[in-house]
Amino acid sequence: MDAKQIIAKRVALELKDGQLVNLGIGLPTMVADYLPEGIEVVLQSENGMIGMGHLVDGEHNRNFTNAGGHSVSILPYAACFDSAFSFSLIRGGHVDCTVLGTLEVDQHGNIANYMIPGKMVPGMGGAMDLVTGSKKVIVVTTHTDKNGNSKIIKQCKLPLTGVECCDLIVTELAVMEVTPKGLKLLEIADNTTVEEVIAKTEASLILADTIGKFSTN
Amino acid sequence: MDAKQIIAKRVALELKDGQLVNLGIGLPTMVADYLPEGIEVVLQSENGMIGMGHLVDGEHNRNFTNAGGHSVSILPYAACFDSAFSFSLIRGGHVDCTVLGTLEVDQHGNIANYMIPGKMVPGMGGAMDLVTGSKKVIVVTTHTDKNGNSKIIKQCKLPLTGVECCDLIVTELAVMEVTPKGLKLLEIADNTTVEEVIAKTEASLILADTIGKFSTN
Amino acid sequence: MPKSKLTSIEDFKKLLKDDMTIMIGGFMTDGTPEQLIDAVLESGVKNLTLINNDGGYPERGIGKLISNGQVKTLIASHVGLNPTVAKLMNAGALELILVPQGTLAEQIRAKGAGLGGVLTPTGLGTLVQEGKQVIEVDGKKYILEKPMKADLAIVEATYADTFGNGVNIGTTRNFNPLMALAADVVVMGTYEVREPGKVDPSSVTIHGVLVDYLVEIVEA
Amino acid sequence: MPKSKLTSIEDFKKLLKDDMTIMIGGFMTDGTPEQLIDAVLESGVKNLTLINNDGGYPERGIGKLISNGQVKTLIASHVGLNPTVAKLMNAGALELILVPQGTLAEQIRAKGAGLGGVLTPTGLGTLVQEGKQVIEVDGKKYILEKPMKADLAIVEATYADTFGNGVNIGTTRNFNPLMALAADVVVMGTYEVREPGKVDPSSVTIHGVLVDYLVEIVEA
Repeated sequence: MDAKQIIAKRVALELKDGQLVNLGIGLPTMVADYLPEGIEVVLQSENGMIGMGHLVDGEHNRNFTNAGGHSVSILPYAACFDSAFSFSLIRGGHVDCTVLGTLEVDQHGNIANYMIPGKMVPGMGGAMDLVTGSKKVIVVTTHTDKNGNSKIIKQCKLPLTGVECCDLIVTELAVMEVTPKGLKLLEIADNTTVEEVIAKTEASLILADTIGKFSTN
Repeated sequence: MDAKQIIAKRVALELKDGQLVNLGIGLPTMVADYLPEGIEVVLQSENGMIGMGHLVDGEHNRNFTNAGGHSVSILPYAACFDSAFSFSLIRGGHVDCTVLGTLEVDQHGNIANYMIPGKMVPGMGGAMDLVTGSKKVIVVTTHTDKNGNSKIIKQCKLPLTGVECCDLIVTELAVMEVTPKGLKLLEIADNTTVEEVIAKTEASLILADTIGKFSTN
Repeated sequence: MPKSKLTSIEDFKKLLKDDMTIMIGGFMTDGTPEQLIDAVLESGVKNLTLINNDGGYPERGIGKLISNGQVKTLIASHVGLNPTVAKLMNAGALELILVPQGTLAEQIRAKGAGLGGVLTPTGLGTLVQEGKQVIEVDGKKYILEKPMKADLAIVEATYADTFGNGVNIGTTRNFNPLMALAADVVVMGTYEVREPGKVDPSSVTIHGVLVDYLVEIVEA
Repeated sequence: MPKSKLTSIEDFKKLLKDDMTIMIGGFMTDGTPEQLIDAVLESGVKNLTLINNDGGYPERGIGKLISNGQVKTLIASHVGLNPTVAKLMNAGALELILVPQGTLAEQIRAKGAGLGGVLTPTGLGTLVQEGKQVIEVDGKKYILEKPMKADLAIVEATYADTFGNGVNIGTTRNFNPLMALAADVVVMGTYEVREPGKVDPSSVTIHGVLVDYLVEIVEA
């Protein structure tokens, strides 16, 4: 599997049967494809739907779309609502878990993923509400960028999407929990070593008593 | 006509075609029966309906009721909603006019109609929101109580429902506008005199340049 | 497919405890699931704090629980049609907290929506303002009204699927959708249970994702 | 029976003026009445402030108005799928005000509901907090977000009666019902006009009492 697939598969293990989950655009959406047998989650799409199914190919059906504007199928228990209700669910703590990508994430659980001043300003969309209101916030990212620099840093430099809001960081190399004392390394991929993970991580890592391994295939 | 009918008929003249109107329980509800030919208003019921029709006799239909819990008919353009939306309409200034009864009303436009400490505490229901948010607040009352005491007083003594919120007071004897300078007598009933109205009014009255007459039959 | 939330009235009773704060949907009992009120009555739990638009009638809706002495505190906007409330209040046997109807709706919604409160002009200069922060925004004053929550919400849908997606016909909607957002546990009574797929997704008024238990009831 | 609100596209254009603030429903153009956007385009009005969830696409939805240079300020939560926004911003030809999506919804709703503002935890400690009051309630901090209003709202319903009671199917609802509450004048585009009585009162998502003009449109 490639890095994205490894991450999606590992994140899928965090989700529990029946949970209400919001998956961001891109890699997070892939998580739904790796849910273990017997685990079904309820997907929320912040544009106004619960019970979202899969992307629909072919002709655009404007009546049922995801937050990226693509047509999706709906499940039998689906229900739709307006944006105020959608974010009542999100801000009000009714979403059990959100998975989102990021530009930066640091050892305090800060996330920055909505703008690079002077370069790129896509906007926060629903992300600021999601990281504020979801019971569990999982950030997914490759462990390093194209130039080999760590994506898991000591302190975010870009404008923040959320302050100390991230609970868990999952990369293709490691699973790290944000704790009051710092970033705790819980698991590493089965094709790496603790030493390699530490070397590729700018943030300080606290080692869990037992560090587990997760599958890369 | 009796006092209530006289009042209801006069209030009906204040309503304009197409307005969204909320009529309180009791006398205010009667206003709908006296709308002049060609004038149709849209009735809101704060329990969650627009396009309310008339009271329905016979078997209770719990699906369509008014704020008093009685079954009502619905008009073809009716629509229903929850209490948060209902009061968004009310507080948000979407209701053109509300007509409500009162225990006390004074020359400053203060209204007290939801409790008598130690005696009676029915509660404000939607009245506090209605007097705050409606574009026009019309208070209806008999001019005097059973003992002949004026109901139009200088200063409310009971706990207030709303502060300086009343725009117009209609009794079986007079139509009075609340102005920044005080209570202005605009019209009197065709069976009374300005002197009688002044004598029966505790509040100070400013006389309009021309005082009109309204019908009592 | 998520598991069916269909539950028996007997199992619903097991959720009830003394001293609970319970939100109950309905407006003058229309939209109140009468059979679930009966179950609370039978359970005998006491010292309850009830949140409802009104006080119902002495023999109908939440009024039955008040008449039966199970209620310590009632939070409502209007109790004029239930003389038992006044009687118990005057006897010191019931605490009544009056809240303007629109404010009650916003406070419940605020809890459900994760807001710290809302600023409303309603009640300025009245007893309602007492003990509350007044905040000025652009030269206008508003009362800061805080979120209102409950341990349990008892709501009604005219019909619903087994996931808990409910539809309220007409004026039975009132506080039901708001209360479903604001309580730790939500129980919905409904007159018709349908399979998922048999409720129009665009017409749902109470969302299944908020509902923990569904009870099939009959009209009283 | 209240008068029909049915209006022609030409009459709709007469409502448009330079410098207007316009709320436009839709989410990535789903739920945006494309034909009414075209009418704004044809009218040539300029210096507009637009409020929308996003920036649409360069050739679809409100993006067309941005591409055509008619927009001075855009208030939105996300513009990542319209590169023209970034281009115009960097050239100093467009002001962009980013608002978290849930906050945008609440601000519009707050205006429509007559609230002086809402307290939200969203955006605390970020750029979003800048210049705003922070209010503490029971030991927790919240940003006071003020109501947001507009001169005109352009909304969409899948079908509607001539009184303006509209129903949104599926995810076309999004900001449409909220914007209809918050603008001085509300114009609704719909794909199917029905007689009153032919829309289920319990399924209405945009309420006719808020709608000033109804325009029959076709899918783009």
